[in-house]
Amino acid sequence: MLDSLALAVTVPLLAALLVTALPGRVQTLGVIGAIATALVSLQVTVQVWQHGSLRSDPGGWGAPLGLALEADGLSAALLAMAALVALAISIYATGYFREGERRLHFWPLWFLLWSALNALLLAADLFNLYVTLELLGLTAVALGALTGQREAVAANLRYLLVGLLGSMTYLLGVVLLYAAYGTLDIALTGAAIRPGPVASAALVLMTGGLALKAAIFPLHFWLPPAHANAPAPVSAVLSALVVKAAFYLILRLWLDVFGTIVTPAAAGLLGLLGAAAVIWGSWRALRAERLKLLAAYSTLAQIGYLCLFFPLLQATPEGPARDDLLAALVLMAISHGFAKAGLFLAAGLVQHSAGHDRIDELGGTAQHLPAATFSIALAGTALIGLPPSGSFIGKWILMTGAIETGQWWWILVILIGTLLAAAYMFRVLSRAFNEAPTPRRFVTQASTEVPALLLALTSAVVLGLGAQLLWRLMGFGVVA
Amino acid sequence: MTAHLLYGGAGILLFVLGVWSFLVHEALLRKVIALNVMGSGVFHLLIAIAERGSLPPDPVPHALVLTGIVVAVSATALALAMGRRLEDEDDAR
Amino acid sequence: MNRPAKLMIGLLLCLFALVLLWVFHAALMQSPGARLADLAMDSLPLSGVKNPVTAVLLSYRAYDTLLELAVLLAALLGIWSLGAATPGFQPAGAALAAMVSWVVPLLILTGGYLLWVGGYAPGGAFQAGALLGSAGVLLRLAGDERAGLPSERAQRRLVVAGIAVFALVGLGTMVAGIGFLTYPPGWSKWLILLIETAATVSIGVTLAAAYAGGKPRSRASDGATP
Amino acid sequence: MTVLLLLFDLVLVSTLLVLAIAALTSPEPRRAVMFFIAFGLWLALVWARLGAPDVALAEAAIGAGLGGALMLAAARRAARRQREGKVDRDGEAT
Repeated sequence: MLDSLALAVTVPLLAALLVTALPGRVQTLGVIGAIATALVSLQVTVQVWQHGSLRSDPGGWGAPLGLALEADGLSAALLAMAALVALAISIYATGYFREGERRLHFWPLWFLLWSALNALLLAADLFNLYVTLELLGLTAVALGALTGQREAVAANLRYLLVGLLGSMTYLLGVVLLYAAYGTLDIALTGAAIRPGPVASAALVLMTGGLALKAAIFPLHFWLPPAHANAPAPVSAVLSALVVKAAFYLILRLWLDVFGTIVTPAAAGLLGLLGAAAVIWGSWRALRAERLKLLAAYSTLAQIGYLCLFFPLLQATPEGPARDDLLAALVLMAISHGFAKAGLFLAAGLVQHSAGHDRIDELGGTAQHLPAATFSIALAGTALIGLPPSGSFIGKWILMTGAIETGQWWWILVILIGTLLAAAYMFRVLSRAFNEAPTPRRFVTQASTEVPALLLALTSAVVLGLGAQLLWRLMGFGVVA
Repeated sequence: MTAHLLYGGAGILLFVLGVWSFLVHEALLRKVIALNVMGSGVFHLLIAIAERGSLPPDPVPHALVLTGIVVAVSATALALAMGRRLEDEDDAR
Repeated sequence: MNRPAKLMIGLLLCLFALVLLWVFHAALMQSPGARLADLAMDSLPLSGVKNPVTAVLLSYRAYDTLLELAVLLAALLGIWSLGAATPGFQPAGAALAAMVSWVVPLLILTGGYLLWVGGYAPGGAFQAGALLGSAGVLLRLAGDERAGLPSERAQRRLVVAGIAVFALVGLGTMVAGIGFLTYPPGWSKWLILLIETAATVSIGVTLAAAYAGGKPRSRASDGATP
Repeated sequence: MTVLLLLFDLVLVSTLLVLAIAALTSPEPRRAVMFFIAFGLWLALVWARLGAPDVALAEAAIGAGLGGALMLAAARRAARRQREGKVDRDGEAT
């Protein structure tokens, strides 16, 4: 009897131990470990697809005394996204960190981060979530500082301190809940919770702490320098997965712990912050001088879109309409994950080839790096939300929901954000194509260019066409 | 009841004092101390709620605090090492 | 930061503290008392140890502890990735050296005692590991650049040993069909002791290496480094 | 008797808070760390009083002991840099 949930956490953990203990074979072990981890993660998704939610009790005690691992449609979808994105990043990293010291440092931390990510997505216990958050935070910071440049270390040190402030605040919320309800299990706490000062304070503390980690406006100040200065594969994982994990946690808590006590005002506030993030992030992306900085600001905007779903979810009663909204949220999060990972990997190729990533001087990139330019264009399709990308469907359902709940003002925000996104993506592409593209070879270094291309292609085409599978995975009726 | 409020209240005050110091001081070491005091506040709150009610006290919060202490010292070590790296670079210039 | 801003932050935080105190008071009022405590005590005979805190750490919530060891490892790997350790302090004078040569074995012995006693009295892997770690700190203060630790190659193996044993025990019980980290009855005491022993060594080495503050420099006596 | 015990608790807690404030407000790095270590040890004492000897032991060894040792090394460097005029009193590069 194999427990696929526990395997999804322990396999990357063991891979981390192996690459730490045997630094001589780090590259080979890294590829094997990445494939094994992706397989066990996808195994969880397949089982959720077949049987619905899964739950396992490490230690066999069961809640409330023991702690549990749980996978439902939401976590299974994100787990699959993380597996595919992380596998692509791993293959890219074999080409990116080809030799030298940094390779020895990258792989162990990378597998620990992957393990933390899977553990966070599967956790069903509020304190266990705190431990996974810290593991994720420390590994992300260490990986982000791997270039060793002063800006990178300084930016990631700030990220570390802000992250610790966030997780301590989260933990205080957990302690208040434990004081009042005597349990740490998510489902049991959600069943026991009653409206009152304790529940409200815990909601504010936990959401606030996680908002710092998810870089929700106006708590986003640390993100652009930390993400823009990390090595390309690390930027990709930070933007596509790590920030998303903190956001997932907010969503999980609002649905499963605080579902009964969230007020329209609280959801509206989160929506308002999301709207500000969409406009501010897109605007700064348009003004950014460097490609990686542009990508980092665009992440702020994308997190903003996800926040816009909260007021609509709150206002929509249980039923197919709410299911559609929830699935659309996940679809947008996944599309963005693939698109942003692809964009950062392609930006890394550009930076490597041109020696810089200043947007104004990208002339002729298309000529030298056709595959990277094509990846940027495809990722741009998903970031703008053009059909047939998954974010097109996501935004469409978001706007429908806004009309149906009478909150039409969010549509304005979405339109402005989309126009700005189109502007910043076309700005990059117009610079890249300003010389006649006469590519000699489409792909020059397969191990780095193909992963970027596949990620971008998934975000722009596959997710849009295969969106119905997501509804099926989450156990909802197929969208009309 | 009064004693629990006293001890728990001290935990909350430590947390808030830590937040205050974290926000107003710039130097890395002071921010690290502030974070550790914040953490100690939360841990102290856990110990205080473990003790109420029956004897012997609730072991679950005790174990959580033990875990928390190790996590806090790990983060402290990493933050200070990063700070030292920055100082070394400043000195080399 | 200017004065008015600091004052503003102070005032807001005072308000924050008052609200939190009120909330905590409310939490105490509505609480029916610690419910998990009784459950934890009732299950104690099944856990294989007599110290309830050890039971929580290594049986009820063992998975938490596994991830916590990973956090410690992540911090050390992060520190190593930042560069080589700084040179140690000047070699200690005769008096300090004599004291250190007495205290270090004492710390290691006490660590071993705490590890053993953790099954039924206050103590356990973390306290024991911390004592081993502080022995390393003392050695470094006395002038040993590498805090008494072996070569980098050996250090890498020692720091992963604790998690490796922990995770392999978990996988072993899973493959045996009882479930991840679920100890078979009768075996719990020894499996917990095995995990704790490996964890103690790893924690001690990790803490001492973290104090050394960087990747270990190689010495001529190490032979070839990996 | 209960009043006396409450008074005892009050003294324990107020000493704890005073030590914390001293650690947080003293501008000299080494002194701040010294106060922090004292705070950690006192906290361990309070936890022993609250029936948590395991955690008290860990806090004294790990939180105050090793955490303090790490900070002390950082404080020694900070003090040296202050002396050499590389940074001002707030630790900002000059």
